[in-house]
Amino acid sequence: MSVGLNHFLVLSAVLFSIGMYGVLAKRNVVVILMCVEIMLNAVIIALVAFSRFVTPTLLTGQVFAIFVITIAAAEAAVGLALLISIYRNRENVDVEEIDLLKM
Amino acid sequence: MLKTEPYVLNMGPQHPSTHGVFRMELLLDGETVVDMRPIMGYLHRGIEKLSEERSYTQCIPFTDRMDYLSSMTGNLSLCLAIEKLAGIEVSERAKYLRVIMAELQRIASHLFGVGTFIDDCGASGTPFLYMLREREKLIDLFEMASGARLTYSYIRPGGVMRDVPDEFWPAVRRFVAEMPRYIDEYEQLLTGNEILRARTIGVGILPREQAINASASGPVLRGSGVKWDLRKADPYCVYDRFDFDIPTGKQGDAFDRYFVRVQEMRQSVRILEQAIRDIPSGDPLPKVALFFHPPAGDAYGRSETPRGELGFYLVSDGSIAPYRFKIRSPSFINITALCDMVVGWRIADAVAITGSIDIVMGEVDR
Amino acid sequence: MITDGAAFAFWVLAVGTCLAALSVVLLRNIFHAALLLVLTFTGVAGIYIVLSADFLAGVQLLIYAGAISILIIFAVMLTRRPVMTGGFSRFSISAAIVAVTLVIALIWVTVGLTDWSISSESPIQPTTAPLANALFDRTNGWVLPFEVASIVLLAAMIGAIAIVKDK
Amino acid sequence: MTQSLSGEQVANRVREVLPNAVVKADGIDLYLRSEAMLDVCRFLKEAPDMEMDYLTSITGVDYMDYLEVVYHLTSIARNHSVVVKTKLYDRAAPELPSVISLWQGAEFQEREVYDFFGIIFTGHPDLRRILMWDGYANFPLRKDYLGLNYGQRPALVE
Amino acid sequence: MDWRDFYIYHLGKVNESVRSWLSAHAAGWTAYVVPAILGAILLLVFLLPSQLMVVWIERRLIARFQIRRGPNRVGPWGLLQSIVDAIKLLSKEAIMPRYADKWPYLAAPVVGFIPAILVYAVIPFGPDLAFADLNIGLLYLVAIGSYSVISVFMAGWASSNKYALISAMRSVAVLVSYEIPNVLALVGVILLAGSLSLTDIVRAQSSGSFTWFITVQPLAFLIFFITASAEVNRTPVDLIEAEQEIVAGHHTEYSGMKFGLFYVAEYTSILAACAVMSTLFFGGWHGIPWLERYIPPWIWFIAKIYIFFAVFIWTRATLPRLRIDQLMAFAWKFLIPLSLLNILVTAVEVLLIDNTTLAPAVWMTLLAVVNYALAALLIVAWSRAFRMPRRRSADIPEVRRLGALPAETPSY
Repeated sequence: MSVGLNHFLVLSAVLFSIGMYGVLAKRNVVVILMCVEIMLNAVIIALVAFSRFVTPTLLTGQVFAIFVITIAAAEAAVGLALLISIYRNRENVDVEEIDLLKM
Repeated sequence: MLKTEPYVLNMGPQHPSTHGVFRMELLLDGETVVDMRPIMGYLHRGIEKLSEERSYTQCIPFTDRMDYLSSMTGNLSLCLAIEKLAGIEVSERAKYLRVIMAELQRIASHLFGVGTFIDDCGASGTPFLYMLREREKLIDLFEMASGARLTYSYIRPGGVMRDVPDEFWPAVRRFVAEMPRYIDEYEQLLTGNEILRARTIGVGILPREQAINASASGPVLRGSGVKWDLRKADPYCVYDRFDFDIPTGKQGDAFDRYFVRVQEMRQSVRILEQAIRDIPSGDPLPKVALFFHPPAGDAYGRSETPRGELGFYLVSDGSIAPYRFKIRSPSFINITALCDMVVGWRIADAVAITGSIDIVMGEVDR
Repeated sequence: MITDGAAFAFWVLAVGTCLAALSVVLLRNIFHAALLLVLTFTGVAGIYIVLSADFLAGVQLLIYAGAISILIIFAVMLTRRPVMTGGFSRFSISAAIVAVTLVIALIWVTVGLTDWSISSESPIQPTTAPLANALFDRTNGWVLPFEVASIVLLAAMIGAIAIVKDK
Repeated sequence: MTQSLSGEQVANRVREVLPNAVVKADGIDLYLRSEAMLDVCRFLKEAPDMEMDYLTSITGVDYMDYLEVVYHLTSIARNHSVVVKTKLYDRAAPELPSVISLWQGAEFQEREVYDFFGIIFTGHPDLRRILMWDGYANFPLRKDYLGLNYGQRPALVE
Repeated sequence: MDWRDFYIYHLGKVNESVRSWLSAHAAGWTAYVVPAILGAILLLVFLLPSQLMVVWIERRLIARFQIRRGPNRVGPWGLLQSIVDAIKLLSKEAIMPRYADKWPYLAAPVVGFIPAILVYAVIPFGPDLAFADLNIGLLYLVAIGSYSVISVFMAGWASSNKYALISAMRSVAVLVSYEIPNVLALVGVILLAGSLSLTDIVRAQSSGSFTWFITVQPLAFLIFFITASAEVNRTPVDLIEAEQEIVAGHHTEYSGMKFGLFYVAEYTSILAACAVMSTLFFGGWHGIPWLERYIPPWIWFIAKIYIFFAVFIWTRATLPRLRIDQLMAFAWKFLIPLSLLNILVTAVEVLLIDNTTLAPAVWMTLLAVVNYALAALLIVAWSRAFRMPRRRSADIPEVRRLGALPAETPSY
């Protein structure tokens, strides 16, 4: 069975939804951050798949993927810093309990 | 930084670097030691109680097994106490032999102490084994004199067990001639080593006032800059006839304690040179019977062992056995201030500082 | 399009990655979740290789598996005691419905509705030098965005330190 | 050479400040009342002609009729020493003020004396067993340890 | 198939011949599978005996340093000692702590071992003797290397032992810090070689204009050596398993072959680090010119690996260990600035080379002199400015003494 663009798009959609479900359903901020990373990965898979199948000689998708990875790294750093700061102030990282605007 | 939760780490009784069965309960905040509690007694054999059932001479083997790295000085301390209690005179040659043995033992013990200290700083055995090379020669010398390699029981009340054999003298002369070169070698390897300096300078400071207040003795006290050595302050045997210096440290950190030990080895070589040169002929054997009855009363005899002031407080009721046999052991008292030295440092420093105090658990637990 | 061996690799990697990602979401022990996240990232790197994006696969391993997951494991460790159980919130049922709807919609739109113009050209391989040329080309490169991205990264690092630093 | 101060010599100095502290003094030892122990030690440590800054050792002795605690004090600054003793007659609950506020070195030594003789040093912050294990019921260096007669000998005659 | 290719000197050509023969005479897939298996066998022929040899060499050599004899009873010169040890490890009881986190605990040795082996995939033992000559070879090396942190972390966390946990925390902190100067030190080499492929890098070191990169990248080599020792746990910086402090670190609770796997993985990655160093800085499979004709390239390469291994043993035998905060300060305040400066200088040099008309030999000499002088100057200047932290850590709020510990002492 040959594998084409559609296979990768389905994989990307499934991974994205798994991440989405985690973001919506989990209570722990650390797990939510992990799920966001899964969603970003799903997006990059789609980008690279388009690059591979639609514009194989241009590499634009891969260039974009590099930017996405950069932003993902920045997001992880800032997100985890926020998380630790919240944990320091409230000793808790449960989203249902840190939804207050005041610390 | 982060709101961290301190946790208890049990270092010991079985741990690669606690020098025997010593246990440190460390309260840690991350890697920083917040509190420390030394726990000992795992090697407690009740020597003080056992000695009450034995004659004075029979007590001497106990001192071998207390500080098993410096049996000679342990023997010497007890014999000084017994001689003080019973008023026994010692011949000149025996006094010189005692000095020679004590100084050889000091070198052997410091070699071992410095070696294990460097090992605790993370050097994987090389300096340690270099030092064991020289200690081996010393042990051979002791074997010539006493027949044993670790538990000598050589020094007896009133003299020594027997005179040293003739082949002892060339061997000890050769050792004394060679030793300064070996000490230079250690210093080359260690004293200037940037990693060792970074690990030990300023680490585990025991200030001068606290060192005195906490009854520290030996290189720990002298490392803190106190010029107090019983060989000078309260000379026994014939130490007042020799010319030697008391090395002291500057600020009382782990490096100073290391450095004092190295310098003491040099001074011991100096003493040995003079003692070997001056030793009179004569009979070093004890003039007292194996069992004797000291008059009722008490006496405190002490000497400067490699670890500090080892004292024996003996109470006699006139019988052949001591009524009370108290050991003032330097290792035990030196760790009084260990907690203050360790708190605020990291785990690695706690190990290095404990190593720099150079405790022997046989003596701590007795 | 894609050779037999690569197709086989795709199926193994795709199933493995999805299972690992599902476990990340469903497991309650977040330390295990973090470890499986590393597996997910590694699987995605494999997918990139199937897509003949080898430089990107290396970057994926280095950045995601090597750096981001370590950061996350570090966060797990630092906040460990109260959070070892990663429970579900009260929206978990509705979240499941949203997720299932989303996956159906996405597949329907991307696979069912859209007709992608698949190019028949074979992809560039190796990609390292062409990627560099594409990024830093003088006329139609991405030098400015690249510099902006590095500034964003720097700002994020400084910001992270500023947030965590003790006041 | 460390000069051993005679008991009388020190007793005279102590009597100037604390008249009731001294029980007895001879050429070597100085016997003190147990309650006055801390005050005398403070005097010995702080008096400019004494300066006993170094606590060499604390020893417990069981003389059957009473328990005795012996303090060997040394002055590193002046290089002299003195032996201070005190007797405790209450074998059930012997009490003595702790000198840990003067010398940190007393910490382990007092714990050791407590461990072996059951002498309670009031004011010691952490008076626990040190060489014997926690929860051990006996005081092993007492002469009536475990109630055995083995090795027991008549007390010394004063 | 030309049978002259099977001459030992051109071992690398074996695979190529087999592949071409198979693609001509057999089914298409065999041309991929058979050379792969052949390559794997060759790799194992190097790795498995090396494992045993390396342990033996380390023990014998460190015994020499320590004026001992080392293992000398089992077999001639104690050569069979490692085999006996391996049998002993295999027959040991497999103990698992009761409160261990089971799956991470069991998986950790495997997770540690696989990347250690995977690194060898890209290392060229000779011309055409790389298992897979990836064009992203260096990136792959660095990426695979970061998996060892995960293994250490899994082991440390899962064995529910405080020493192991401290080791896990240290491993994350140390390896993440040392990864940065490690990668930055490689950049200089990449700039000079103009490629990420290890084979290309080795070829660049023989192409006339450049000799071995150690001549122009002394600073990068020093930094790489230090960081590599940190990553593979060698003594001055082996805080992850500092035995004097935290017993055995992450593998305190491992016994039998699970411990053996950690041990093997450690030595495999040490050898890998040696191989990378000789590839990047010491000309890979190239040998001394006038001897190169007689000795096959892969022997040169393996010899270089063992020489570097001996250097690792040498440092282990000589130096005490740094403290964790000193180690981190060393990485962040010393190694990273220096490696950044090295990249700057190298980049400028590469630009100048591209626009020069001078003879390559002249340029090379010039560069070597400039770089060595610069390296010496930078190291001296930086070590003057930078002092190892020696003070008590200031951030403890108050000395909580006597009573901060729980009152009752549990008796064991």
